[in-house]
Amino acid sequence: MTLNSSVFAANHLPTWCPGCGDYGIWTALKEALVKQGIGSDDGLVVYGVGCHGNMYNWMNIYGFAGLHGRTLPVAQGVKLANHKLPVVVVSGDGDCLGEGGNHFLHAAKRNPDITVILHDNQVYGLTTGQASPTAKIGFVTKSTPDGAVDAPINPLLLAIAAGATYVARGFAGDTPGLIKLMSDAVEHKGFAVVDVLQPCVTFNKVNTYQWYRQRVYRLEDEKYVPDNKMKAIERAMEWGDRIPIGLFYKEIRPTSEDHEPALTGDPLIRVPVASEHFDSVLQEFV
Amino acid sequence: MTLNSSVFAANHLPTWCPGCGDYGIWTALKEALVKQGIGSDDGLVVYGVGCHGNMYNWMNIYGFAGLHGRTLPVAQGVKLANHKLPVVVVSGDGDCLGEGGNHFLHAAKRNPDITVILHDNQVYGLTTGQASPTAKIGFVTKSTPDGAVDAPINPLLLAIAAGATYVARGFAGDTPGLIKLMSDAVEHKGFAVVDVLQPCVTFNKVNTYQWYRQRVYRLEDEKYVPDNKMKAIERAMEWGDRIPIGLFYKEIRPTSEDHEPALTGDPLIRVPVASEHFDSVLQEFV
Amino acid sequence: MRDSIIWKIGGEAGFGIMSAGTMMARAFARVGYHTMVTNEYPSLIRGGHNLITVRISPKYFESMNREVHILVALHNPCIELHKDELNENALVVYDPKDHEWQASDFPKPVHLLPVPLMELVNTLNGSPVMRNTVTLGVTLALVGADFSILESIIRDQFKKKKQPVIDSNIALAKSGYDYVKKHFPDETSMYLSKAEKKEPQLILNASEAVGLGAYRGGVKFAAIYPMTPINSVISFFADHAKQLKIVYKQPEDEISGINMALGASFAGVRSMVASSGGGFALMVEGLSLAGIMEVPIVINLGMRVGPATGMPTWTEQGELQFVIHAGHGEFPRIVLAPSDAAEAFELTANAFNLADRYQTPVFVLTDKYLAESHWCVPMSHFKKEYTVERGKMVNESDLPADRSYKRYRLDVDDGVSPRSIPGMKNGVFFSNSYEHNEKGYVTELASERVAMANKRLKKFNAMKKDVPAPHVYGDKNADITFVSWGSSRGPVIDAMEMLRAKGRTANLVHFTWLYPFPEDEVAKLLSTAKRVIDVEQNASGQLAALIREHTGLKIGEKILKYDGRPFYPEEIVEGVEKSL
Amino acid sequence: MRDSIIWKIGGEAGFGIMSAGTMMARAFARVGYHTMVTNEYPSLIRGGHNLITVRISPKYFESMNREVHILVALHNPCIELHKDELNENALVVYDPKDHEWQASDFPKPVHLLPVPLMELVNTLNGSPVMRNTVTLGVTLALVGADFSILESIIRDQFKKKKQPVIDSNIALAKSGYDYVKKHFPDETSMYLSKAEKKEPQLILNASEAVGLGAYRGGVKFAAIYPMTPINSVISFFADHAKQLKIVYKQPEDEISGINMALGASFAGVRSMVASSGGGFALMVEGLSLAGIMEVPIVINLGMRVGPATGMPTWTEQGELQFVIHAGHGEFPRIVLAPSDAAEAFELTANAFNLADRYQTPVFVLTDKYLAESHWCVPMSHFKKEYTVERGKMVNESDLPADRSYKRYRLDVDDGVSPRSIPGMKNGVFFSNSYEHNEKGYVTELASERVAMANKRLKKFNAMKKDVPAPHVYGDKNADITFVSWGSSRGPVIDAMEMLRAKGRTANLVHFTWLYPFPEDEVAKLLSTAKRVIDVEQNASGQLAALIREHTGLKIGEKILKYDGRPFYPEEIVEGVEKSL
Ligand SMILES: Cc1ncc(C[n+]2csc(CCOP(=O)(O)OP(=O)(O)O)c2C)c(N)n1
Ligand SMILES: Cc1ncc(C[n+]2csc(CCOP(=O)(O)OP(=O)(O)O)c2C)c(N)n1
Ligand code: SF4
Ligand code: SF4
Ligand SMILES: [Mg+2]
Ligand SMILES: [Mg+2]
Repeated sequence: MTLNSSVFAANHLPTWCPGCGDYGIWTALKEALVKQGIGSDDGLVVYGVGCHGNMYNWMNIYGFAGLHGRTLPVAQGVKLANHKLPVVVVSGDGDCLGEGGNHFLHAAKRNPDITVILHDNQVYGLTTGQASPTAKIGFVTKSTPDGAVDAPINPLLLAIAAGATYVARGFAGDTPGLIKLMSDAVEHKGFAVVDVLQPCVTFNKVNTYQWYRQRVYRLEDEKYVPDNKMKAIERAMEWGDRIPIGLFYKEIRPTSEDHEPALTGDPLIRVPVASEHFDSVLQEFV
Repeated sequence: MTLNSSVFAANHLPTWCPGCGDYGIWTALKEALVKQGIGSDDGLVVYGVGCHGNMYNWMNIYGFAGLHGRTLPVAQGVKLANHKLPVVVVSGDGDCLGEGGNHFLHAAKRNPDITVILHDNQVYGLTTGQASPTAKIGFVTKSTPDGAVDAPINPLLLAIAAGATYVARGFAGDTPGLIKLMSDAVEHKGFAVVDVLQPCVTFNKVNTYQWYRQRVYRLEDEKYVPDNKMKAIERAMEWGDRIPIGLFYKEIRPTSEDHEPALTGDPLIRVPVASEHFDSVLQEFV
Repeated sequence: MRDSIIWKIGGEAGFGIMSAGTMMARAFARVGYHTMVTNEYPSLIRGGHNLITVRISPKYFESMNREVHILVALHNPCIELHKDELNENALVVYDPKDHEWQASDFPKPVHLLPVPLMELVNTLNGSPVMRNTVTLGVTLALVGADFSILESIIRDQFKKKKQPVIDSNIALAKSGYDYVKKHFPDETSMYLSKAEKKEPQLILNASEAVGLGAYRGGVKFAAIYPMTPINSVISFFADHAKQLKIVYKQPEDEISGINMALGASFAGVRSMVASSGGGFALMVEGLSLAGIMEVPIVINLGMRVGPATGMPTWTEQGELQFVIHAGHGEFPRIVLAPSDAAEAFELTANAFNLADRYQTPVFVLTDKYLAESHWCVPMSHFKKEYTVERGKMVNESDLPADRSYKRYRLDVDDGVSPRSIPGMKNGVFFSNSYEHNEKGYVTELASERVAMANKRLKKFNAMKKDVPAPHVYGDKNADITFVSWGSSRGPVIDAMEMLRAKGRTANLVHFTWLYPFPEDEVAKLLSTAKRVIDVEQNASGQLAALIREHTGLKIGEKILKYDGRPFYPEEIVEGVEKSL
Repeated sequence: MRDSIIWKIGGEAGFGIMSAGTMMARAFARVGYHTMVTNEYPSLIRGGHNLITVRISPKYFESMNREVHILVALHNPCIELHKDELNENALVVYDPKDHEWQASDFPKPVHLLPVPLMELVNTLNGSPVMRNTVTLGVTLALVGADFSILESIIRDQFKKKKQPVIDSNIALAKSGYDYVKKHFPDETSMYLSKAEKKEPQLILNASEAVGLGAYRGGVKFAAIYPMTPINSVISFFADHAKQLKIVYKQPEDEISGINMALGASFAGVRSMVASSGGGFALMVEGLSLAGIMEVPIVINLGMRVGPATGMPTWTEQGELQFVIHAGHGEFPRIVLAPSDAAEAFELTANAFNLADRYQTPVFVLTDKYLAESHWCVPMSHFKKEYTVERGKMVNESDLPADRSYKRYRLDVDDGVSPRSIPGMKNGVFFSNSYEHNEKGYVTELASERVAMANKRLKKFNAMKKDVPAPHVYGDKNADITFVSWGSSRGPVIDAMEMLRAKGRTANLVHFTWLYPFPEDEVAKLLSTAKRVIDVEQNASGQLAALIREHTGLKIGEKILKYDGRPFYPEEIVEGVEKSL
């Protein structure tokens, strides 16, 4: 039986606003999982709390919808307990870079074999529209009625600076492109970040599909090769009339799990509880 | 009466290990404050929890020794309440980049007029020697008996990526250099980070004074001009036989306080409680 | 003519029904009615079913009840979900284009009032969201009110918009009004009795009341990370920051929030945070910091259904014991819980005085029901006298030139030592999370530790004089004594009325000051009560546990609700009868 | 010949006195003595005064007491600080190069034993830190023990070092031993009675015991951010990770720590966290998450003096009420508090079974006194039978192929539904921080919410059968009944012995299982007691409050200590006498 994305169908229908960029991301994620041969029983998605995270209600695959901002620690804990299980994180710009910013840094540093899909809509959607850490200067929201004033966080730059080994940007209006990036991210052994430009039709009237369509260009179209950190940083800083999408940076280095001496064989969940060393450990204290 | 650093003398004597790099940092900080005309009653130092933070016991100036990892939120709160008060943060690599990593990111993003002195010794000193976020790969500590495995955090790169507007590195063995960097940092209007290479003679037997002395070079000696982000990033990534110290990057942009409409005049602590707008606000709800 | 009308309007999120509810309440409040608005919505942005309930009466009341007189359905699920709740002969307003409802679809007789909402909107070139405006006009006609009261509200509501927007909204409302007058001229069954004009009334939710109370209390700094149900506190501050010279900061997380607020307070201004249970959980370490540093701070915690993310848009009173015991180590705190928006204003303003007086954290516990319902509060309530009392703040000029000032001096009866603030000449001290001596320097000497801990704990005693006895509503000698706290008051009071109608007497011992606990007064009040019933919106009876801890008295009967919906008075009456 | 010797060695940090203490304890334990080691040190890395106390006795004892028989001073402050505590005729060992102490410097008569420690070290080309080894030899001679017992310990202690290191240490120790034999041949006043050889004894602190208990309990994952006093748990895991196939992760902060541990547990392995109060404060939101998701987790909280950073290297029992009420919303949990390292081992292993049985968080509360003192525990204690019981875990093969498996099925009497783990065929579910239905999907329906909340709360009832009555030590009909919990047991038991010597009878109702609270048993036990005295290491009497909350009984007399030092039994005796 060949896998197809209908295995992920659940009872609930999406409650996102009509036109929300999350639909495109959701579709792409399902296709990317299928491409990687991951069905309902074969992988785990860890969801943040936000509009993005509501996805778990219409996604039939093992799921963990935990606390706002804490996807990455959960995902790392799972991965260390069962390093054979594919783990994808669905997070938002508020979830991952606001409440969860520290975990983002430190996950990148450790390089666990996890893929993060970052729904980047510049707002806190679920709490009805405050500025998120990626909100650009001047952006008017409920919490910034006179426009945002802080320098926005650049998720790609941050990911590269902190040590992520697969760093890409997609656009929710470009499902085929997203499928490719996500599928490659899942395939990549290491910490993969896919920042997705996600129009929020309700609370972000600036960065619309239209707005993005006029600006995005594909890195691959410019023969860009994603193997150089400095070049990647340079492209990551490009934002304005032209906004690059595609793969910015990729590197192979041992994952967090590779480093663990206890994980050389079976995943921990299959390692039986043993007491063979108990006597020798007790002896240390005599 | 001219100010001199003896005004900071307190009853307690330092309890740092003999030879600890914190002595040099402490000396330099006092001199830098004097250079900036800041005496005991004129400024505030916010301390993290760690060996570095113990400094508050031998430092006679307004002090706030709060929770582990939370210096920057405190400093920002103070600064918004009283934007005329000079505020310096004394923090550690564990305090500022481990427990407090998220605040570091977001402070840099906001650009409050605060100077952070980051005691970078690669260990958690006060808890007797576990790896800190800046610990280099292979570094043996209590928590990494087989050597650290994660990519170290690069405080300079992170500061630049997140938006800090004054980014420098000093060496605890070079007090004059440190004084200059710290004094300039305090003078700088914006978020200034001074990462200080700090030998920990007790728990870091690798990165000794000797080790650093053989490697550090001054950026200014190479006619480096700290006005370009990409160049700064390139230098920030240099670590090995040659380690640059000095000012990597400087930029002027409005501070967090500049942006606040309530802070155009007197600091908030001097703005009397007024109820002149009370009636009109009540009227909005009728 | 009716003395109370309950009107419900339901549709998808984004249909503008929230503002319809408050406009309705405001329109009637302006002409002397007492009103209240509650909302129910899932934790989704769009889709799902949103419901607004408005109660209007010429007489004062405290809560909603189970009656439904008029149901306005902007989509079919509204009727499907609520048809069983309708009063006999309730009016049902719907667009016949959505569905042709039949009397037989309803369990009880109802008056079906098909109104071509979409058609009326289209005729006037309005957009579909403007159907809510049409239904306001419809409703005004159905309750026999004058159209003019709606017109003035529309003008005010849209005053920042252009004139054509205002005109078109008025025209839409009028078309609904006229449609009823024309097609259902005899539909007078829900006409409201006339109300007497009263002083101006504010229509506001308890989060806005917290914002207003904070402003009254002289707040200068607030750091609040978004979270239901306190987002209106954020909007209040963000929208008024410039005008009121307040700094509102959106922190990166709640940990940063409380530490920023403590920094600002330490520096000398009144400051606060707000969150719900999950966000407050992240502030617990900071709470303990405020305790040892003796930094005043006001914490507004808006409770919602837990644990964890729980049901974020539904109400509960689940965090009483949590806030009383939150934080490592032992230190004083005060816990207040308003019963409605009026008290939310008053207690928040007072909280700032208490926080400064005792240099310690003060909680204002609200919940989703309080924080997102709109309450009707007379203007004069906000004009009551209030004085900002900063407690023991030193004057810079009084600081001894020999630099002998000690921030944490021990020889203070109430445990509160005079504070300097950074930047004051000769006022240097160390605000220290480590145990410290009078100057703030670290100490680990047994004697100094005990002395400083005792100084802090002395505040508990000092506070005793401020702790009010719980409020007793109703006849002291009643057969039934309810105990409740915070937002449960309204339904209990209305239930007492219903019980009286059934010939039973009841009173209520109600707590808005929960901690330190007024143990002596409570022991006295309850030990003579005949039948005590605890009424709380949680599963374990946390107030009852607190009462037992402090008085030894065990309350056997409890009426507990934890499905996320506020109590109906009828449920309390049933509870009383069931447990007989 | 003496039945108990208390030996103290003091100096600056970095003088190696910690290891001197454990070597001493181990040496004597190997030949049948009962031993105990406590430490006192400031929260500083160097400087300040560190003190190690070792008690050695051929008989079993439970705590230190106020006697000091031998004081070894590696610097002058040691004598200045402790000379008032010395027994009459205590031995004082010091280096005459540091100071020429005179008998008149001491309040009571003492035997001054100047030993040229530095000179002995220099003679053998040792380094100054090796003075501690010399003092071990000195002490052996002073208590009349055989040098060989020290020699074997030195060999084991340095076994990872090179032979010359071992030899030189032995030579140093021997030089101290010989010096005493030669210069003070008549100093036999502190000779210890002989002990009978017993089974092997482990010398370990309670954090190491937690680590061992966790290993026994099958732990596979631990995420622990460094914090006093649980750093030995980290070292235990870091040092044994490879050998024992455990993953220990140092998280970036405690929030990450608990979320990692919950992820690992959800994925299917036993997992734990450890911290002190401040770090645990940051885990409170995660605790609530574990509650609603029903994910098992073991939390070791090592209490220290609060609030905030407090006195991080000193002891307190200040977090009992905090852990019972921590977390927003209401959910079941279990709170255990071992009295010594032996119980720390046992309760930690049990905690994992309980966490799995009830799919809920289980606390193991230790404190600085437990976690950093070294206890002497017989080997057989660790060999008691223990079976890993994972509770209701489904077998992959039992999962229905029609995919009808429901992770949170409601029809379970004990509230515990069978768990699948991610990756199992046909076991899909959603671990949801939102309120959810049987499958784990979100729900906001009143009925589903109440059903799921009730299911979780049912566990409280189910747990009742596991809750042991508090342990009663001593005669049931005694005149005095102490109540205590956790680490206060030792001093109370030793105090009971002292009271007996004074003709008073006392018993102890001691709690190691604190929550859910064994209310019926306690009510029964205490209601017949003649005079009840609460003994706790905190300022408010938290156990007494808990007892009153659950039984209504008020304990009037309290002996509370909160200066950071563990109780001396004498203080309890004094407390009993004072409050007469
Ligand atoms: C600890 C905590 N703080 C705050 C919240 C409230 N909250 C829920 S979603 C959200 C923001 C979501 O923003 P983002 O991650 O960008 O997701 P989006 O809705 O935009 O997809 C917040 C602040 C929470 N659930 N928990
Ligand atoms: C919430 C919390 N977690 C842990 C600790 C324990 N702790 C105290 S200092 C410290 C690390 C200090 O490391 P660093 O900031 O690098 O300072 P250093 O000692 O190296 O100067 C830790 C983990 C604490 N005090 N609070
Ligand atoms: S609010 Fe924005 S992000 Fe949320 S569902 Fe609607 S469009 Fe999407
Ligand atoms: S442990 Fe290291 S950082 Fe701490 S005082 Fe000693 S040398 Fe300095
Ligand atoms: Mg977002
Ligand atoms: Mg450090």
